[in-house]
Parts: sequence; C-alpha cells; structure tokens
Amino acid sequence: MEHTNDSKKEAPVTYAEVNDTILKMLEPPGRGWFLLLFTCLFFLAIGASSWFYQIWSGFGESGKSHPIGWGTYITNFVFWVGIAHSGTLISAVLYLFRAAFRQPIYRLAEAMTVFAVMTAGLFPIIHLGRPWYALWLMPYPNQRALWPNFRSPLLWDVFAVSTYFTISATFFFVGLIPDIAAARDRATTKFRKALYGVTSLGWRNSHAQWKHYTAAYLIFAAFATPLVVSVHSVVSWDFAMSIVPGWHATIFPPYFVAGAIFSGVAMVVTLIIPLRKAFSLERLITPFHFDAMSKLILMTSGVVTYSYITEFYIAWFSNNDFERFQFWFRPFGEFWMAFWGMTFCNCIFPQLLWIKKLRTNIPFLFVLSIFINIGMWLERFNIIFQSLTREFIPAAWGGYNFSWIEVGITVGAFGWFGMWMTLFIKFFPSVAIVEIKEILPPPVRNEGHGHHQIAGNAGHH
Amino acid sequence: MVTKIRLAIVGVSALALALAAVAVQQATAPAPANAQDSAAQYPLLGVRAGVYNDGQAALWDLNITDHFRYFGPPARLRGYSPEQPIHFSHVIHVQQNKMECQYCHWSVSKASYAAIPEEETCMGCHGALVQGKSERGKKDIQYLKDMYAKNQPIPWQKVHVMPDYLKFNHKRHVKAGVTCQECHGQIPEMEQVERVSSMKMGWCISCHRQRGASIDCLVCHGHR
Amino acid sequence: MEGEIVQLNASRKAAETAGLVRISRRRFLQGAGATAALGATACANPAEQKILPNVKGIPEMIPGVSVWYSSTCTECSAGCGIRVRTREGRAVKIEGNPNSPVNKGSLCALGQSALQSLYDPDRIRQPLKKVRATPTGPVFEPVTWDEVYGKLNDAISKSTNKKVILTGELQGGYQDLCSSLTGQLGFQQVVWDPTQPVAVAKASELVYGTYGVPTFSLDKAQVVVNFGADFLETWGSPCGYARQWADSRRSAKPLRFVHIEPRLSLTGANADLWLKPNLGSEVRVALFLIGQMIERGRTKGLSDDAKSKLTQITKGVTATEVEAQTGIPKEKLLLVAQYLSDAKASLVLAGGAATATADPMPLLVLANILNVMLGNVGKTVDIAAMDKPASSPSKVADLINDMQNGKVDVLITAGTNPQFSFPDAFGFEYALNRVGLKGEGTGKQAGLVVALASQLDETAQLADYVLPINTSLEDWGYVIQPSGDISLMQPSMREIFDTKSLGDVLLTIASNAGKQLDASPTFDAYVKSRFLALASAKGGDASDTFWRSSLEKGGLFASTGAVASGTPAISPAVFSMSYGVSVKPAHDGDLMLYPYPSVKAFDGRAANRPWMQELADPITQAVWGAWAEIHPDTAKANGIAQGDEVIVRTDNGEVHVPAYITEHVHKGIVAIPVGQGHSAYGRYATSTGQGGTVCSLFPKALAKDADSLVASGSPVTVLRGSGSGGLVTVQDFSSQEGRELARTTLITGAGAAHEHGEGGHGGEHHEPKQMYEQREHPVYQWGMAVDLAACTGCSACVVACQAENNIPVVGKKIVSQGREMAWLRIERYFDSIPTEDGGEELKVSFMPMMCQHCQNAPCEPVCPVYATYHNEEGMNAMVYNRCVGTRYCSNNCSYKVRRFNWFQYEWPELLSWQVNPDVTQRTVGIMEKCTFCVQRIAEAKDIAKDLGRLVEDGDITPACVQTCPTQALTFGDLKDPKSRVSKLAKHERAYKVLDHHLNTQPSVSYLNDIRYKA
Amino acid sequence: MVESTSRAVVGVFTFMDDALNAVKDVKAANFDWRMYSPVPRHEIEEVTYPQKSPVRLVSFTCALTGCICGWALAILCSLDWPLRTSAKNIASIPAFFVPGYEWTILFGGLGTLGAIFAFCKIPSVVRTAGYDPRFSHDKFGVVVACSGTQVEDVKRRLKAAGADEVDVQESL
Repeated sequence: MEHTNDSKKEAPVTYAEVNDTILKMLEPPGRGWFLLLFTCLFFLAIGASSWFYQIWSGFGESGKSHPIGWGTYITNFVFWVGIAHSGTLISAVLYLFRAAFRQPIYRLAEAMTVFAVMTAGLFPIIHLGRPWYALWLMPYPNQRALWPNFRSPLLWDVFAVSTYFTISATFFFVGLIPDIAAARDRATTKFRKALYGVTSLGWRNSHAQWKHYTAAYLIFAAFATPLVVSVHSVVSWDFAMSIVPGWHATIFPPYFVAGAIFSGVAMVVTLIIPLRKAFSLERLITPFHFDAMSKLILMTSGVVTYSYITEFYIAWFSNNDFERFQFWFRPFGEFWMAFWGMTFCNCIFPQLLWIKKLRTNIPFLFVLSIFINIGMWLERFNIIFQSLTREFIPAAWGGYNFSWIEVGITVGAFGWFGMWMTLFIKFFPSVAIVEIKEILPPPVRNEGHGHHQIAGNAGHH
Repeated sequence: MVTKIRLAIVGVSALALALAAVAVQQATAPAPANAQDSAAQYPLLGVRAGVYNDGQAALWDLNITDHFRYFGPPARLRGYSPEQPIHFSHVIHVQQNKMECQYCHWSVSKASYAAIPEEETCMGCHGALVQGKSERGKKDIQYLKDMYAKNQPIPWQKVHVMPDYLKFNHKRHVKAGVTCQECHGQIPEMEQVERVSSMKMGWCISCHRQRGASIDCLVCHGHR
Repeated sequence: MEGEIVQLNASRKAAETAGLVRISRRRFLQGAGATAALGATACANPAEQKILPNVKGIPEMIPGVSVWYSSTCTECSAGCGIRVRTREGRAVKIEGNPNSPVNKGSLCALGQSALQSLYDPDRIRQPLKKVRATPTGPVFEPVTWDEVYGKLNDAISKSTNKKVILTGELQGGYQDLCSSLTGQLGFQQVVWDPTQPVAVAKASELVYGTYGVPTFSLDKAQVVVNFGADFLETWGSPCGYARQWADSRRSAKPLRFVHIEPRLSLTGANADLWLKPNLGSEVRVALFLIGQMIERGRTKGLSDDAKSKLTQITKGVTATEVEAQTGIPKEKLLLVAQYLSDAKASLVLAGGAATATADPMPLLVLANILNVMLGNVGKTVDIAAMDKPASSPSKVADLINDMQNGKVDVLITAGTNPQFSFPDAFGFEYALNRVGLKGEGTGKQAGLVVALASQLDETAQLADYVLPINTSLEDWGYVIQPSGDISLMQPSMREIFDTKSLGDVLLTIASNAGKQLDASPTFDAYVKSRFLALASAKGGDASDTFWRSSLEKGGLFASTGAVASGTPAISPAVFSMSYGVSVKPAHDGDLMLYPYPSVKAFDGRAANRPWMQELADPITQAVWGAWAEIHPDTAKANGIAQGDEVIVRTDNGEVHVPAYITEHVHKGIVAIPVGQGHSAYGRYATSTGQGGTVCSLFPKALAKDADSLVASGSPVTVLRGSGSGGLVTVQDFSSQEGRELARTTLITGAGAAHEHGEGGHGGEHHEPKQMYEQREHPVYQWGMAVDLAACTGCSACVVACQAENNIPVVGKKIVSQGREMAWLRIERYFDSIPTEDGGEELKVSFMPMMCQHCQNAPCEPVCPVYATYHNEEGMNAMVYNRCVGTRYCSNNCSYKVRRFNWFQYEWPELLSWQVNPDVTQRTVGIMEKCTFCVQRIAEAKDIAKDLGRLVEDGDITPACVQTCPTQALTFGDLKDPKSRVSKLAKHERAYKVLDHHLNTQPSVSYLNDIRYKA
Repeated sequence: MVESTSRAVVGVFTFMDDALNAVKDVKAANFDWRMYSPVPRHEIEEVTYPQKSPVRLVSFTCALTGCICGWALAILCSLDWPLRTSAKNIASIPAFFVPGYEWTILFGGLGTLGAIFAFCKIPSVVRTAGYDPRFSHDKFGVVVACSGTQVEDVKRRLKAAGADEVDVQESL
C-alpha cells in the first residue's frame, strides 16, 4: 500500500481524471494506428496465403518430415498458449492474491490472453494433415456412431484449449462490460454509440448489478486460476504422456506453467511499453508496475532455469541411455545453437534484473522482453524438435527441412494476433477504468471516515 | 425469486446425479470381451435416436463435412438413379420372367464383387431368341449385339458408388444370408435401378450391430 | 522434377472420392477394353463411375478374385520360377513360384520389379521409324508392322554382306529360334550380356574341363571362401544361393564364410570375416592357400603330377610376402587356411567385380584348383550342371570392327543394350552408323538397323526402325536350367500395346524371307511343341493335360538337387600361367576403378523402374542414381566431402556422381555401381542426375586369356566437381549407439559353443509386470518372427511390400527430405565384434524393420480419433479414412515405422495399372504403415470360412514373408502354440526390439544374428 | 414495482457518503429506490445490498453438473464403441480426469455468466429511469420512485443529503 501512496504523486487522483485519461485512448485513430493495422493485415495475408498454399499443395510444404512429425506449428501453438497464460494469471490469480500492481495492466494482459488463445487455437488445425476433418476431434453425435478417443492427450487439448478460450473470453468480456458502459456514456459518434450500446448490454452501474457482478467476478477468478494451471499442464501432457526421450518427463506440467507465466509476462511488457508511450499512460502505468513485473520475470526465470537443470539431472540420474543421449545432444549436438540461444535468453539474460535500476529501465525491459519471447519460442522448439530428431532407432534419426511456408504462417500468426490487439486498443478501453477507479479513494465529504475505509479495500470484500 | 433458483438448482442437480449414476453403472459394468458383445449394450442413451434407420444424417447431425461431401455429388446419395446405356428393366427380367438374381450377377456368392454380367450372358437369350417388343427394346438389343460384335464392353453407369477406402465383400454377406433386397431394395420392381439405401457408415453399422456381426474397423476399412 | 512421381495438385477431396484422378480398381477391365475404359474416366461428375463388364466370360476369371499364372523370371540368368497375380486381366504382383527348385517361392527385388517393366510408362507402344536425329535425341514416328517387315525383308534379300543379330542372353525358346534363324537366313548371332560371368566359365574349362559356370551347393559346405562373387545379390543364382546360405547359417552347424574383396559388398557384409585385399592381389591369397593346403596335406583331389607342379608354383609364397602384396594381415591368411584345411567340405568361389580385371584367369583358376584339391567337386561344386553363358565381348568387338568397315548390311538387335553397357571406347555408336556402308567415302547408307526392344533404350535410339516386343510377362517361352529342369513362361496378360513376341517376330522375318524356322506357325505353338518334345525325354507325355498341368506348375521340375559327381580335367595350360599380382597401380596412392552391379540397378535394366530407383541400397542406403564409394583418405586428399559431386575420370571418359565416403572400400579403389546414368531408356532412368555411364570409363581392351571386358582396375583420377552431387540416403547414422537393436550371437568352433554377443539378452524372456490387464485375443493373434541370422539385407521384402501395398514412390527430392514411404526398411548398422585374439572385426547388421504391432503400442492411445487402435487379432490397426493427420502416432512410435502422406502421390498412367485392388490407396495428409498385409489375412480368413475351418499355420504369408529368399521372415498365429512363429518367438535367440526398455510388447520377434568369432 | 403514473426523482451526488446517506434516508422512508455508482464499493454494498449474492450457488451447481457431464461424456462415448488402444482400459479413469476437470470449469464459468445475465438483468434494451451518463464517470446517483404527490418530499430528502442536483422524470 505504501507503493500506491508513493506513486500517487503521478497517478490520476479523481474518477473523472481516470475516465478521461483512459477514454482518450479511444479517440479517432491516427496515421500510426492505421499503419500498424495494415502491417498486421499484411502479415495475416502472408500467413493465410501460406496456409492455403500448404493445403492446396500438400502438407509437405511445411518442413516436417520423418521422424519429425511436429515442428514449428506445434512450437507456435505452445508458444501462444504460453503467452495466453499470463493474462489470466494477472487478472485472476493476482486478483485473488490482491497484488497491488495488477490493475493498470490486467486488461491488456487479458486481451492478450484471448487473442493469443485465438492464435494458438489455429495451430492444431493448421498442423493437421487433413484440416478439413478437424471437426472429428469434437465429441458430437454423428451418423458414423464414432466418438473421439478420450485417452488421447490431443483430445485433452481440445477440451483444455476450448475451455480456456471460452472462460478467458468470458472473463475478459465480463470485466469489460462496465468499462464499455463508461465509454458508451462518453461516446460521441453514432458508430461508437451503437457499438458500445450493444456491447455494454445495457449495463447501468446500479447497486444490485454491482453486487452480483462483483460476486461473479470473484467466482470467475476462482475458476480461472485452476484453469491457468490445468491448461498448460494439459498442453505439457501432449509431450509428457508420450514415450519420446526428452518429452517423457513428470516435471513437464509445472515446468510448462512456469514457462508460460514467464513468457506471458514478457509479452505483456513487450506490448505495454509501446502502448504506454503511444497513449501517454505514464501516469497510470508507473515504474512501480514495471518493477513488480520485473520481479515476476526474475522469479519465473529462476523456476524455468531450475526446470532445465532438473531435466538434465534426471536424465543423468535415471541412467536411461536414451534420455542421457538426448540431453547430451541438445547442448552439444547438431542443433546446439537453439539450446544455447534458449539458455541465454531465458536463464542468463534475465539475471540482470537483480540490478534494481534495470528493473525500471524501460528500454532495457523492452529489449529483455523480446529476448525472452525468442528464448521461450526456442525452448518449445528445443523440446519438440530436438527430441524428435534423436529417438530410439538411430537408423530413423533425421533432420528438418525448414520452409518458407512455415515462416509465412508464423508471421501470419503475429499478424492475426496483432490485428486483434490493434483493433482492440482503439475500440475498447485497454486499461480497466472501473478497477483503476476502485483503487482510488472515493470522493467523500467526511475524509477521515472514507480514507479509513479505502485502506482496507484495494479489492472487493 | 429465490425459490425459483432453488428449484432450478435441485432440477439440474438431479439431472447431473442421474447422469452420474448411468456413468458409474457403465463404468463398473464388465467390459465386453470382444466387440461383438457390445451390440447388446447398445444403445446406451439413444444417442443415435435422431439418425434415420438408413443412416442418412439427421438434421442435428453436425457432421458438416459429410453434408458438404455427401450432398454434393449425387452419385453418393440415396436416390441416385443414373440413366444406363441400355434401358435394362429388372421388371421384365426378374419380375415377369422370374430370373434369379444370381443368374446374371453370378459372382456375388463367389467374390467380393457383384459383377455385371458378361455380354455373352445377355446374348444367350438376345442373340437369336429375344429381339424385343418395344421400339426402344429393339434398339437396345441391337446396341447390345453391335457391342458384342465389336468385342466392346457396355459402359454401364455404376449405381452404388463406394469410396475406395471401403472394401465391401458381397460373398460374405450373401453367405451370411443377407438378401439382395435388404441393401439394394426392390430391384425387381425397378425399371431403372436406383440407390435406395444411403449406404453410409451408420447404416452399415446399425445392421452389423443388430446382427452381432463384427464392428472391427478393419472388417470394412482394411481390405476387400 | 521431371521423372519423379510428384504430388498432384488436384483437389484432394476429388482425389479422395476416387474415380476422377484414379483409374478405378472396381472397373472390370478386359484387356481389349482397357483403352476404352481409360477414355471413359473423364466424367463430369467426380463421383460417377462406370462398370465395364467382360464381353465374353473367361472361365478362370471371377471379378474380384485373383488369377495366378506361373511363369519364369528372365531378369537374370538364374531362371527363377514366378507366379504372376492378375486381377481382372491386369498383372498386379510377381511372386516366386514355390514349385521351382531354383528359388522355392522366393524372388529377389529385381525379379519383382519386372512388373514395372511391363507397365513402364515409357514403353514403346507401336513400331517406330526414325525420321531424323536432333541434338536432344532422335525423332521417331509410328509406322506399321508390315512396313518394317517389308523393309527388313528387302534388306535381307538385297544383302550382300554380313547380316547380324545382336542379342542378349536369350532363354530357351528364343535361343533355339534364333539359332534356326542364323542357320536358315545366314544371320550371324552375336550375344552381349554384361552380367554373364564368362571368365568364370572359361576358368571352369581350364580346370574342370567344361566351359560353363558350375552349380554350387553352399548348404553342403562347412567353410566358404569367396573371392568377390556376390552370390547373395547379383552373381549366379542369388535367390537359390541365398537360400542355401541361410539354411546352413541357421542349422546346428552353420557354414563359416570368409569374403575377400576390396569393397564391402552385400555378400561381404554377411561374411564372418571380410578381408580387404589390394585389388588384383587376390590371386596371391589363393596361391598362398594352395601352398598351405599342400603343406597341410589337403591334396586328395589332385593327381601327383598336378600336386608336384603346384608345389613348384607355390614354392616361396610365404605369409609375410603375401601380407605385403595384399595388405591382409598374415594371421588372417593363416586363419583362412586353417578354416579350409579343417573343413570336411568347403567351397571356394571367385567372381564378380574382383575378377573383371585385365587378367582375371589366374585367380579364377586357382579358386577352381582349390575346390579340386579340397575334394569339393562332386560335393559342393556340380560340374555336371553347368550354366553356359554365350555372351562374348570379343565377338561384339569383332562385330564393331565389321560394322566400321562396312561389312555388315543388316543388324537386328534384340534384348541387349550395348550402346549403354559396352565400353564406349570400342565405338559402338560410330560403327553402328556405318552399317551397310558400301566402301569408304560414298556416304550412302544402304544397310538397315532394326531394334527389337520394349523400351527405347540407347541402342534402340540408334536404330532405323524399332519394333516393340513383348515384355517377359506378356510372352511365352521356356527356360532350360543347368539341372535339366524346364521352366515355362506364359503371358500373364494380353499385350497392352501393339507389341509382339520376339519369337513371333523372328518367325515372321523368316517366313517373309520364304523360310520356315519351325513347323509351328506361332511362337506359343512353338513353345508348346518344343516343351512337349523336351519333356518327353524326361518322362512327360505329350497330352494336353500334361501341358496344362505343367503350365500351372510352371514347368517340369524333376531334378533332385543332388550334386552330380564329376571328374575334373585340369588343363596343362594352368601350370604355365603367371600368378603374380594381376593389376597394380602405377604409383602408390593411385586409384583404380571398381565398378560393380548393385541389387538396385543390376546392369542397368532396372534403371527405369521407380521401385528399384527408390529402393535403398543395402550397404550405402542411397536411393535414386549411383554414387562413387571413396575411402576417407582419398576423399581427404582430394578435398571431397560426403555427397559432393565428384568427377571420376579415366583415359576413356568421365562420370559425374556423388561421393559416398566410407571406410568399407579399399583405399586404392573407387567403387561405382553400374547401371545408372542412362541417356535414354525412360523418365526415371534419365533423371537420376548422373553424368555419364560407368562403362564409358572402361578401356578398349579385353581381358588376358578370357573373353571378358576389363572393368575393374583401370587407373582413375577423382576430382571434386561443382556443388552437391545429389546423394540421398535414407539412413544417415550407422551406429547402434549400443542400443542392442540388432543383436548377435557369437559362436566359436563348429557352432558348438554358443556365446552371446553384444546383444547379450538373446533368449532371455522377461515378463515385466503389466500395469494394465493384457488384452485377450479370442481367436487369433498375429505375429511375425525375423531371423537376423538368415537376413542378408537383399531388400526383396522391401520391394514386395511396396508392390503389394500400393506404396507410392516419391522421387529423389522428397526422399531427400526424409519422406520416403517404404513401410518396411532394412536398417543397416556397422558395429564391431571381438575376435578370438582380442581384436575387433567389422560386423554389419541388417535389420528388417516394419510395424511391430505392439501389444502396448505407444501410437494407439495418442490418436485423438481412433484412426489407429488395437484389434482383436493383436494387430495395430490403421484406418486411413479416419486419420486427420496429427502425426502424433508417428512421433510416439519408438520404431519410427509410420509414414505420412506429405503430398498426394499418383502413379503416371500405365504404372497405375499395377495397383493392388485390395489395398486402399492413401490420400494426402494421412498416416500409413505396415498392416501385416491385412488384405491377405482377410483373404485367408475368407477362404477358411468357406471351408468351414479356422486359418491354419501357413495359410497367410504377407508379401515380405512370401518373397524372402532366405525365409528370414515367418508369419503366423502366436496364439497357436504349434505354429512356426510361436516356436520361433520362444527360440533361444529370440528377443524383441526395445521391449526391455519400453515394454511395448511387440508382436514381432527378432532372432539374434549368428557370427563366428574370427 | 412502481406504478405507471409514478415519477422518478434522480439525485446526482459528487460524494459517495452523501449518496449513501440519501439511500439510508429513502430506504427508511420505504421508498422504492436504486443507486448508481461509477465503481462498486464495499461501503455501498453494506448499505444497499447486505445479503449474499445467489451467483455463487448457480456457479457451484453448474460446475458440479459440468464435472459429472465431462466424466459421463468421456466414459459413455468410450463405451459406446469400445475400441482398445494399447492395453489401456476402455473406460480409462485417469485419462478422463481431464474432460471432467475442464468441463467443471467450463460449465461453472458459463453458468456464472448466465447468472450475471440473469441477476443483473442484462442484456437489457429498456431505457433505465433516472440513469445519467455521469454515473459511469464520476457521479453517484440515487433514483427514487414515487407518486406525483411525494416528489417534493423526495427532492427535499435528496437535497438534504447533499445532492448536487435533483431531477424529476416522468415515470420509470
């Protein structure tokens, strides 16, 4: 709470100020925004055309081969699911833990979550040999009387990712409703009035609405928290449930969850720094918030590093030749660059955050967050690709044929994600209005009484 | 208000508990020793209640790809009745002249294929004896003779077009006592043969289940 | 990407609805109706299909039921019996004929690939006339048979000079007809077949007294010492010899096998001891062995005179001296001598590339003498049953000379391709263009060159007219075996195109010229009458019933397999030969050429068969095209890296091939497989990227004392070319990494004391505690056993699998991406095994790897849509049409035997006729794998059900099991304790790959390989 | 709740405690009232809605249903066409934990959403009486429904509590 008081000097102090500052972001877009949007659309077009070409010509246009059945697409899938994690973490877990730094960043993190899941969800379909039969993974009644195999980790993925998307989108939307109502009430153009009028669902800020809303919000947070843990655990079981040396590991669920938080927070930093600059949100998003996020990055980096070390230790300790070979191969084999790149980005570089000054050094944090994103992508690539290249039968060891189609689709994913983000920041409040207002002292005539009340009530209840 | 909510809660809980009971009962029931036995257990919840008997997709069947595929090419649909190069009437041959199915389609009990008869078989009667009564009949028989003389096969249109990955064995079905009509309908009453069954997988499976035939995938999808 | 079967960019949905892109399997084709049927496929509605019934009933043909025709394989001179499976009038598979004593039901890769010669999309479809030559090749236009016959008749009647018919090694019927032709029309017959071991035949004449290649009985020998004869791959009768070898290796007293050759051939890879001598110095080893045998008193088979003369010759040949000359350690030399002198029955073989040098006779003669002195003649060497090759390079050289001098008016070529396989240095092309020249300088060509060929190969391209002849699967014929057995050939389907039998063409040529070669008007009648005449001498009768039953059986097989005794008559010339090192590099470090026929391309005839191009060479694992095997030292000296393009150059020419750097060739040689680098012959043969043929490197010379070419030993230089040579191998890692995948039982002495090798676990049956209740199998549980002691790595099973299961051939580029489709692969590992004296010897392991049908299959539970599951018969079932293509199963397969359809693969027209109608053709985006030939299981069950019984042991033979020359594979019901496979699964050598690590419980058991400790 | 002839008196407050005082006042006088605030606050809830929200019960029921449905779906679908994979049981309880778990959350979450919709009466297309855009900005509002005769009384009460302005609207 002291921090809150410290940063108060810069932070807006009245409800009106908060409202104005945030809704200012929704003002008609400038040239820069359109440039960004068209860049995203361009990337998306590259991705879409790459995918169509891949379907038209054959799945061989991607770089997979025998024995590497999974490659960039599943790497992208895990990467985006990982990104998606921090949003719900920040909005739900930190909400339950009453972390003081979450309010200005959580909306953006949540948006990132929803759009990242939307991106991630594409990849299991893109990576199918016959994507037009993707529906067969759903348990729907059909004349063939056939159901999917509930024992398959891929089906668990279907459940986990679809649930995660539904719940995080719902959570996100529910959080948005009062803010949209606020935007509706300040909207000037016809289009915006209509847009917000419809999307705010007729929200009126009445006392009964608030009562049920806050109760439900807490429950959402309670649902979302185990969901965060479960989704990436399930994703990690795609690997851990197999027998591939390098995949078959019990440490995977916590390791993946920690990695997901790590990459997600980094992605939040990557997104929020330019946003803060572009919309002059310095008063809302302060060094205090960056310091907190840096600490979170530092901690998860530690967990991830620990997981890496454990993997090696277990490979040695298990006395399993195949595991040992795999974990010798990763740092010293043909694809050592991917391993050491990952180690640098995820384990070594973030250690600089022990230096207090760097934790609030915005340019440094931006660069670091990019590196972490790359490092986490490499981590998934290492796990997926390196393990598959060296399995049990040396005669069937192989390599990868990296193709431009994969690059195109990967770029397209960023375009897709960026497109939604870009649209979102211009059309909906990307900083939570109500929650920021909540941490402010309410305007009261009787100061003493009011202030006492606020001190114990950063959140609800 | 609150009572309504309570009622709803009780209702939903009751439904959930009922489901749970079924699930537990099913889970604890001994697993079938082999797939054939599972026919007795079926259907559990009437999950295919909306599927018509002949396996044509019900409206609530969400199988979109099937809808696209099977409502696309008419040759894959019930009711497909292509025009044949010869207006061969099963009414005349089977109904009126009492010919046995296997007189012409002799290979059904010998092989997986139910062959179209050789032209030689047709010529047995039409070579010298039967020359046709109607104008069209005469023309068709002349066409047959011409083709036979030229040693060329008649390009019949296939009525029951099946995908390549389905390997259907006529012999086994005929030997198991499945009559021709069960799948092909009342052919003797058809002037022009029509596909009367959807011949989709659900249609096959329902019969296999009813009769206790194997529902191992490889029975139909591995080989002929 | 011309020449490759590439993905078809059509709509895959349309492809899947089958009927638009494909030639429908369900169409009932009649031979005559075939072309009409093809025209009818282009319907407007993609799902519409037509049914074309037979016009007339064919008694043996039931639509949907296979008809098998017995015939004889003419791919090499071994004369294996074959059975051709036909469906609705189309040949779809070739298998070995179990009645044939030569191959006993097995068939090598080459023999099976003959189907792709029948369906060669580049086959000649009608008679052709050359209209002009262009820089990119000659242009032909179709003509009628009569036109060509007329021209030919004209030329024959007007001919004033020599008329020559240049043929390949012709089998029975054709050869007899050809002999009549030469007799009656004044033709001279010249035979050219590069695969014939003519020098071996000559050496037999010198030592055994008869010209010809004896028949060997490896199974009766205790020790086999082999100087380069690749009897397990291309030499002699590979199927038969491999069977004998394997039978002995699996017996209680396995034969001990020493292979002496500068290059590790497939045969050498199966040896207990492979010795790597300097090329040309093998003769010194043989001489040393003779000296040792004399010393050890093993001279029973020699006359005193011969013995004393040999004593004289071997005098002073010491182990030390021979070690210096050959590079083989003297301990090993003495060891080999020990083996030979200890064995009661042995066999010494010499042949192959090692004897294709300029002076091959001394080695061949000494090998024969060793057989004589060790008393092997009549025991393991049958000199009564001789295969007498007629091929004669000297006569071809004479013919070239005659043609050059304008002494030949008419040249007919049939079944041979000298332009490709005869050394360029002799100038065949130049000479051929001078056929019929009346003196120098006139420039007027009056002569005529007619090629009788099925494919437009290099020689046919030079001809004025090309007459398309039937392939062996469309033709009649008979083959007389050395044993006296007569194997029959009959057409398995009608001619696809306007082609005729070679026999009929010869008969017509003669009758046009007013001569009658035989009383029979047609070749089929001729074959029948000749066969009945020949058979009557062997107890057959002349009835039609006998003819029909013989046709059904595949011929008249009466031989007992016993080795006839014979008395060798050693020619005195032998004792005056020079037995020095036959070829030597001019300088130390110089390289010599070492061309060899491979199981992939043989002499080049298989080069246009995609199955054979995509088949991985068992030793190098390379596909599509040839390569140059270079020792690492040579590579280092020339700055060559693996896969680089190298230019191999002699005085006569150069070839551009990719380098394959391996320690398993002698430092002094560059080994290149022959048969690749075609400039014509078809889309696949010409698209391998190799520049030049190996034969263009040979000198214009014939071997000393022998009527054979000089192929090996020419001095060569090796230069690094530009860029990548396009080497594509399907296995890049050769070490087992100690993972005990292919295991070996080491034995010592005469097979008495068994000692477990590196495998160690052989025979150990651990039953780990199972987490889940194991599945019960109500009726059957299919399983397989693979005996590594019998597997030679010949890859016949790979092609059989490819043929049976419609496995696509994907082309070099796609294989280079690691996307080959073979369900069954032969893994090859180089390991070392300890020797008695504490050293190490190379151990090459071949391991057929197919789906293991694990009971605890890792692939099954990960599939989200049940496209793969476990069925009640213990099989790991794969439902193609349910697969959505997640590839998780492949990731999780510990054996990596699942293959993914990365593209939509289609066969071009005609090759598409070979598809097995019983097997689904897979579409893009789905997984596929070995099914244990589920269609054959279904067929067997179907038949058994009709008979009212269960399937019995031996009813089912998957394609790989059926074709295996050594019966290394066994299939059957594991639930039946009496089945062969159950017994093998409990064999003391049995183990399951990776099972002790992963508890996958495979249904496939492997049996340890057996090696003698050297 | 309010007669059609009734009026709505809207008090706009700058200060939260003033608004709450007004609520207390009209509540005590048994008026039908509603309060608008830009943020939810503990203090407001204590005054305006001291009971517990029923949302939690709905969420719990739905979550329980989801849990059962998830398990049941997995088990019943597997038993419907029993296909063995590897040696695993047809009804593989450990594997089915995931669908059960995920559907618990899915149903619970959707149920909660439904509960919000139901209890907050959204989506709503009806204009809400007395609502003022400022209430989502920085002002607090108290709306009191009353008959025409009571308007003055209510106005007085609101003003007394400290309302910045008081409007009277025709009907709710």
